[in-house]
Amino acid sequence: MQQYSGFGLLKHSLSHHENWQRVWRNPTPKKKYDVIIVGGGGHGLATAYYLAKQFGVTNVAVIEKGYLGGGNTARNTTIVRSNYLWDESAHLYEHAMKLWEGLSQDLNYNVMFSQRGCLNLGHTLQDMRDIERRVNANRLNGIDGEVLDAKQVSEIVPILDCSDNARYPVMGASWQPRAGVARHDAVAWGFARGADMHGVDLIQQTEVTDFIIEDGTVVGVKTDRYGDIKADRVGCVVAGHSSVMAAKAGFELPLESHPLQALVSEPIKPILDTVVMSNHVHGYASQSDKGDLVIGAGIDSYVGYGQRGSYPTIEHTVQAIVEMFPIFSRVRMNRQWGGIVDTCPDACPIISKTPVKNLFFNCGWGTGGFKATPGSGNVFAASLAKGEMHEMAEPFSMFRFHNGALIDEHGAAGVAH
Amino acid sequence: MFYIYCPYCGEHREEEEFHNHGQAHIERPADPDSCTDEEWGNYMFFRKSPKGLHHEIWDHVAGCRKFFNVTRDTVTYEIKEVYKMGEQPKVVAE
Amino acid sequence: MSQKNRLQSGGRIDRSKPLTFTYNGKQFEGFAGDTLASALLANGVDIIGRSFKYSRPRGIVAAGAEEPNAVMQLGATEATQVPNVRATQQELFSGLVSGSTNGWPSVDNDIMGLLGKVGGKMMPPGFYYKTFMYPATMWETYEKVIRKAAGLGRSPNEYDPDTYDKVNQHADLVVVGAGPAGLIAALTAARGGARVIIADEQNEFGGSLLSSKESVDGKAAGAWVAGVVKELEANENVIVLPRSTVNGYHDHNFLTIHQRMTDHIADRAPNGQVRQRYHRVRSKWVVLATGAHERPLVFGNNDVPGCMVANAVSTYINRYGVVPGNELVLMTTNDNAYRTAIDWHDAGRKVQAIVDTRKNPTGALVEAARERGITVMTGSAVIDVQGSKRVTGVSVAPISEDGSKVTGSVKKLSADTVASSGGWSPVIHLSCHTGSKPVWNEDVLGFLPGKTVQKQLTAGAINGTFNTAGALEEGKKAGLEALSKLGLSAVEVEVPATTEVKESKAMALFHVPHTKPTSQAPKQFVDYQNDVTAAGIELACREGFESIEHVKRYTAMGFGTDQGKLGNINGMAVAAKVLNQTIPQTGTTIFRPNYTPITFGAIAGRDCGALFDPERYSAMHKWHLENGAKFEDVGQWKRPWYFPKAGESMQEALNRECLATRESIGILDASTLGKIDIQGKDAREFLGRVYSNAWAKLPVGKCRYGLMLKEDGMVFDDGVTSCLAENHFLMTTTSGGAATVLNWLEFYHQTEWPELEVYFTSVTDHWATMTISGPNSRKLLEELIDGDVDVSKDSFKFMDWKPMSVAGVPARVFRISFTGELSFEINVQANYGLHVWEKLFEHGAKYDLTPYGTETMHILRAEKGFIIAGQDTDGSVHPYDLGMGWAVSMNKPFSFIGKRGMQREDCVRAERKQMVGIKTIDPNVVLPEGAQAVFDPTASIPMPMVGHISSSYWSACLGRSVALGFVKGGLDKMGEKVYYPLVDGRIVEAEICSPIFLDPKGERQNV
Amino acid sequence: MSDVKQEAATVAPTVAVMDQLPDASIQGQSPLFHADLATVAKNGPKTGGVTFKEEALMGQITLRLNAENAEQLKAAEKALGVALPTQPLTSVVKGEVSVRWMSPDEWLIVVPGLKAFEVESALHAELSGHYQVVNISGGWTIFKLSGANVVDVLKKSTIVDVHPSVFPVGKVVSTTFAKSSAIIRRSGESEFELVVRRSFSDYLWLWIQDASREFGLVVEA
Ligand SMILES: Cc1cc2nc3c(=O)[nH]c(=O)nc-3n(C[C@H](O)[C@H](O)[C@H](O)COP(=O)(O)OP(=O)(O)OC[C@H]3O[C@@H](n4cnc5c(N)ncnc54)[C@H](O)[C@@H]3O)c2cc1C
Ligand SMILES: NC(=O)c1ccc[n+]([C@@H]2O[C@H](COP(=O)([O-])OP(=O)(O)OC[C@H]3O[C@@H](n4cnc5c(N)ncnc54)[C@H](O)[C@@H]3O)[C@@H](O)[C@H]2O)c1
Ligand SMILES: Cc1cc2nc3c(=O)[nH]c(=O)nc-3n(C[C@H](O)[C@H](O)[C@H](O)COP(=O)(O)O)c2cc1C
Ligand SMILES: [Zn+2]
Repeated sequence: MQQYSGFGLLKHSLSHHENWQRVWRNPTPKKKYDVIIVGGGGHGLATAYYLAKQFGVTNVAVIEKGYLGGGNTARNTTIVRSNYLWDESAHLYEHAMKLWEGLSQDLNYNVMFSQRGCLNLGHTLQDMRDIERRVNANRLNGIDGEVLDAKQVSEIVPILDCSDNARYPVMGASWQPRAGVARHDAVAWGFARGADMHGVDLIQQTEVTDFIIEDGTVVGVKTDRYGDIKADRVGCVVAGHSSVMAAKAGFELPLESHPLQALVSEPIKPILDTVVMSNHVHGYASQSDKGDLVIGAGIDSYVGYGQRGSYPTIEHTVQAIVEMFPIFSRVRMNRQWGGIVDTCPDACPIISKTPVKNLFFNCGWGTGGFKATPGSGNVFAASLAKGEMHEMAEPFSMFRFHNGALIDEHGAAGVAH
Repeated sequence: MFYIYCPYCGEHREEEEFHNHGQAHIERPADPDSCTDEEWGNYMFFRKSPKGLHHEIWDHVAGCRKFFNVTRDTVTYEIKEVYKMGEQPKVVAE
Repeated sequence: MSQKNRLQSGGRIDRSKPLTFTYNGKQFEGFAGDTLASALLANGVDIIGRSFKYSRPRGIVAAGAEEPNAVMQLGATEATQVPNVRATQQELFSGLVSGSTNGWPSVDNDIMGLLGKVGGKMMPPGFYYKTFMYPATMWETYEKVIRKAAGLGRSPNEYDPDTYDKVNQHADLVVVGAGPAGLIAALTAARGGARVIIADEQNEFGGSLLSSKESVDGKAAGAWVAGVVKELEANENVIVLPRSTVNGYHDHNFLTIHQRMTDHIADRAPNGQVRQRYHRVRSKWVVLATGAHERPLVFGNNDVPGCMVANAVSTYINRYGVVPGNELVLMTTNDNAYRTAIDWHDAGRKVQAIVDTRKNPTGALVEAARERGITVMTGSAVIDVQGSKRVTGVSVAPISEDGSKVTGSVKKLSADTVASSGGWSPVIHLSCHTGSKPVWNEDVLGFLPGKTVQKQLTAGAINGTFNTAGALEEGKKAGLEALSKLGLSAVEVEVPATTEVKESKAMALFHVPHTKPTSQAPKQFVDYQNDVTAAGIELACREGFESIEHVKRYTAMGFGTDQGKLGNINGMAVAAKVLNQTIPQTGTTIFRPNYTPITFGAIAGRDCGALFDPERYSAMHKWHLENGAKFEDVGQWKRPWYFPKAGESMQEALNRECLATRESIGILDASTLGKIDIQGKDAREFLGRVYSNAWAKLPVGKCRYGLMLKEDGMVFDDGVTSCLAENHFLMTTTSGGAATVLNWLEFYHQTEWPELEVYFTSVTDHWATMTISGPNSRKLLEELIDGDVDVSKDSFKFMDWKPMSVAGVPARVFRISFTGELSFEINVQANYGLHVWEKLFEHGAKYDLTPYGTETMHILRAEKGFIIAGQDTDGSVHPYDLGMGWAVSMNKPFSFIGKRGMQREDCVRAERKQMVGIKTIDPNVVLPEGAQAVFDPTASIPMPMVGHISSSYWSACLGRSVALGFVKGGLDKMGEKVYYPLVDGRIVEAEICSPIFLDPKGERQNV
Repeated sequence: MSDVKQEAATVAPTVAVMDQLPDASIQGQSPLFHADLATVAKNGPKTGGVTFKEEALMGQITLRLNAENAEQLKAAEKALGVALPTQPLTSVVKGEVSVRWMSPDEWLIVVPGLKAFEVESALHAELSGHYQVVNISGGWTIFKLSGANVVDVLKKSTIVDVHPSVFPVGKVVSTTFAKSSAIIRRSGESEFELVVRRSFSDYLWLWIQDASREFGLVVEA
């Protein structure tokens, strides 16, 4: 197996980089797998990776209708943090955070996880109450966090307008030093490469068009390119397409798929070295290692599968950014795009059994699932391996929308991220 | 950005004047008290989110403040028809 | 010599208007009509920057929006810095200050360049994913170094002194691009009476005609253009927008246009003027006449300054009177580019050779070149160039007919300029923005606009129609079609005559072969800005990044500020070749807005600073300002938070305000409360459905508090609703919830219960509301009432309302209390609010009438255990959780909103978190709001949490802290201990108690 | 001063109506009084592309009824002296009374400030069945914008098309205006009337000043 290292790079440069091995194979699918993962986004690939590596289930296929990591994984603003309010979600996101912290080494692939810290700004008294509540909860859950006042915020990000002249002056912030960003594509590729190395078949450009269900039990999937492929268990990890897939399996989910947009500035010299988010003014930004400001917009109000949203959403975001960072007024916006996010009424994911036996769904991450990628994959893999939900996934059952045990994270989820 | 025909104002207006209220034709159960948790949960939370034709409610909030239904393609974003509350769609998925 | 490359005559520049500017600190001269790029070329400036990754010297390659290299820093002052301005699009003005964005210590002598040379080999695409992982602790250090290299230009670090504007436009037709196709389309539509907007990103209309020597209508093309523009400008139904980029095409024919108003005059807008204007356009129809971009060819060292796109060279000669070199070699796959050699020759400089990749070109232009004695080498290609800071020579070799390999020996020619043309790529960007997929056309050798659901027409070079006559013909057709779609009648428009040139067939060649394999050949750049080479793309494909989107993401091709306008198609061709598939099979990456980058400030418009969000004021706002109020943002409202007196701390002010209210009388401006006038015979029934409590029997003259729940049973708003008359109610809502609640009522009425006869009208702004509270409030009120109204304890009871005249103004007065004191809420028509308010102070002075704000209001209500929706509720608590079961009427006939929801399994379980009072054992400790409760503070982390503090204050009246909070099963745990471990390490011990800290029997308000 | 409506001697009052105005000795303060327009008008420029005037302290009444109910329409006409416009987005003006279509079952009536109660009472006197009359005079104010550049300012502020071909004199729309809302009526070729909410009026005034700066703003008091 080809290991990556600086030395390897040197060696390959001597042979004009002609001898690099493929990062993953391009296999023709087998007739049957132990587990089929539908959806080759970060979560699906992470699930496959942990299934094979940690749980020893290697007869696994990931079926992706487009290119690996081309869904929301390709288009998110890459913010990683674990400062969620309720125990259930805090534990899940912190589980992911711990995995992030060793991920590049584990995968032998540099996902450029950059723990540059994240500020969630407060602009009203209620914001500050919520921040205080969340940070207190985080600390008792073993998650790093601090409550900062406006002066401390301004020391961390001097270019932020922390003056009283602002329409909504910054009153303070929560600060999670271990939070940060990662290179989204590399995360998908690193997990894909890792999964492939452990024998997982990655089937790209192949759409799962239906489930094969016998007596209420899923026994495989239909595909547009390779026909039927059998499986003992199927994990559906298709983010924005979850409702579409659920409909094929004959049930509804408490989800709606909405456009979520983002945009980048032209690359500029490093000027913003933390993640800054504001629920109230409603914008957030970080600067990528390439220099572009990566800016997340709000979610559009309607169901949309176009991977694009409405223009006013972009406008409001840009207003917020200029309001927060007046010096960016003359910087220019390069590109905007959209993803399709599956939003859940309580802003928490669904990691769950379904009305169909052996069919599991991992979805509903909405505007904020990138940060959970390794954790989500890890607990989902554990669940698929056993056929029983991992204890961390247990509270995220889709059936909580029947019994009422919701985990409302709107406050912590706040602006889309 | 959508340009939506308001059936009450009788002209097209910009999306910014409207509010999306999600899936249309969800009726509140006539007798909630006899619903099971599952039925009630389905009513409150479980939704169609089709890729293709979708019937949804919009509200002309900044205009006449009336709610109405829209049939829209969720991929191309084309609006196929608008119709008033209480009416049924003419354009429906196969 | 200054302007050594400037021709004595010709071009569209004004030689009588010299302009001085600086580049990298050196002063130069150009002319009005120049771009920064043409002026730099005129002055013989070769190197305008260093490349991003390898730090190679780079020069100007193109003349328009597609330029990848000439990305400059602009601005004479710190506040007016603009990063990444494309020199080819920046008009020259006197005093312009420019600099290159990369290069240290200077672009000419760059140390990173050396590193690039050495390290370049170690930096194939994606190299950073393969290294810097070990040891894990070093990553942060590595990352710092990586980040240092980031970015092109820099952000200013001072605030923008300029203003920006936004305009909403509506049109029958937007024409994008004012080349021949666009101009005649606009002219046709305009003559037919359509409302037309025509926009072009360039300073002048005319498109490619501006740089061509063609004649149109028997005159110089420019003269024809001027005539058309004149007619368009004179038509009041036409908006003519030069310097205006249509940067995005959105759904339902919505477009955004970025107009630069003053960037060609100075880097700061002249006083009173707007720097840039943003047009948000809704158009019934759109004609895209955006032309085409010429593709350079990909060959060895094709990034050395002096390598340019053929048509750009012609543009510099014909439009700007600049010949950007002395000795030209032209490499082309088509006839059209022969014009460049001809232009160069006619400008009096040497054409070393035309290197035509085709075996047997025969068109008229080929002949014209030969007639001029220009050497034409056929079946050959420039496989690489020599030189580092400027081309010094080229290697030419014969190639196979399919362009796949070099077939003969290499010959060297001397040259300082290499112009290349690999054909033209239609500018289909806008057409793709709304999700339309482009289609490859084998004749055009380019992608054309695909099927779209937008009301879109296309004309000219965007369709692969690469001649003026054709462009004009299509433009007219589009104009006529638009008229017909718009229901307007057709008009006569004559298509002007043009000179036609017969061209022979072009060759499909993108990546020029080399004698060495691509991986070993000199670097062949595909995307200049991101230093993406053909070898890099091949490597990506070999490694398994086979989707063109993977190629893009792995190599960064097309990620730059030019979005790959020049390089993408070539990159796709390279990928197609390695993957052994066709270009259409390979496909394009997705085109997204913006067409070119857009200033953030322009997108924000005037919605910044004071206008970022409305500030809403009550009728008494002026008084609050004059009386030193500190304000709190509540929704968009500015509400008085507290009223400090000179020298007072916030806590001191609050103590004073609280004591004054409890001891004598305080006054609150409560105007911001939402108010809804409800009328109709079914109003009661409706209230009964949307509130959790009963309304059927509320008598006229009475008020009642209600909780509003969502279907899930969770509290979302609350307020007092009064029965004004049998069918008439006044509902109040929280200040922040007013609009939501009104919408909620309308939603249920219109969609669920249209049969109920009830109307709702917002009267929030209509009534000014002031609450006087405290033992002396009745006395004050009585003094101000005109006439004979009895407000005594027995005739004006708690939760009564009465009409009366206060300070001469008709009022509705409500005896409701949020403080637990004797209180009167006085409502008057808002235009008289300030009058009554001031009168209250006039008369209240003797009682030390004290204004208080939201903070004191919060303290006073917390002492009484009253909730604030939104502070003590968070969408996850139902009335029973709040200990407010008294506000739920479970046996109303209609299953009210929230009833079923709160009976779900999880909502009726024991041990839910319930709201209680929290008394710290040390009365002096005020718990922070948001403190988390635990039963066992010695438990290890993660420590089981059992609730949190939602409200907490110092109570001056009680001389101790008071708090409201949630505790698991709290209602059954009165008197038990609970602990609050705080971030500062303290653990605060407290006792669970009733939330009513003061006057539990409610005697104070019943006086 | 307080006067609860008696539909008939035997029927209990169903809605509460009251004359909300004090006597003339008490001066009301319109929503824009913070801006002290009188001084601004005195000291400001006398010519410019845009002219601004607050029509302060007008009487405003919301009327809701069923437009398909001919009897109600007739009753309203009788009370107002002019028929309700039932065509969407239209308005009528007659003498001191003007009526704007707001919604299929809603109209905004503007009358001189002192007339509000009179009209309100007349409506109650004439109407029967299911309807709503609400005096909202304190909640709104009216901006008059006119001048050669009035359309330019509107185009910066509102997303509706104000071109005369689709927005003729007399048309009225409720729409967004800057980040607030307004009921916009074209009252002349180059004259528009904006009915805006009281609490937003300072913001809107600030906006209008900013948006019309380039054309020159004349304030009339
Ligand atoms: C603009 C934007 C910004 C965001 N910012 C952040 C952020 O800052 N931080 C954060 O934590 N999260 C963020 N998110 C959310 C985050 O991107 C997602 O939650 C996360 O990427 C979901 O990962 P996934 O692997 O589940 O989904 P995806 O990456 O979307 O993968 C799902 C895959 O399933 C495939 N698929 C669908 N249907 C089928 C089928 N029938 N057959 C085969 N394959 C199929 C799709 O092609 C896709 O590749 C953002 C999202 C967006 C859109
Ligand atoms: N012979 C050839 O191979 C060849 C190739 C290409 C073009 N041409 C010539 O080009 C002309 C074609 O005419 P045409 O009108 O189709 O194209 P054009 O190139 O003359 O005009 C297109 C115009 O659109 C503008 N534009 C492009 N995108 C824009 C945007 N997003 N916003 C604002 N403006 C934008 C450009 O600045 C340009 O002025 C003919 O004269 C033809 O001879 C010839
Ligand atoms: C974190 C991040 C940074 C990005 N930076 C850039 C960039 O610098 N330049 C660019 O052109 N696009 C950038 N993009 C956007 C992508 O080009 C692309 O638009 C996005 O991944 C969505 O894919 P699509 O446009 O192909 O649908 C970035 C995307 C993300 C998620
Ligand atoms: Zn309407």
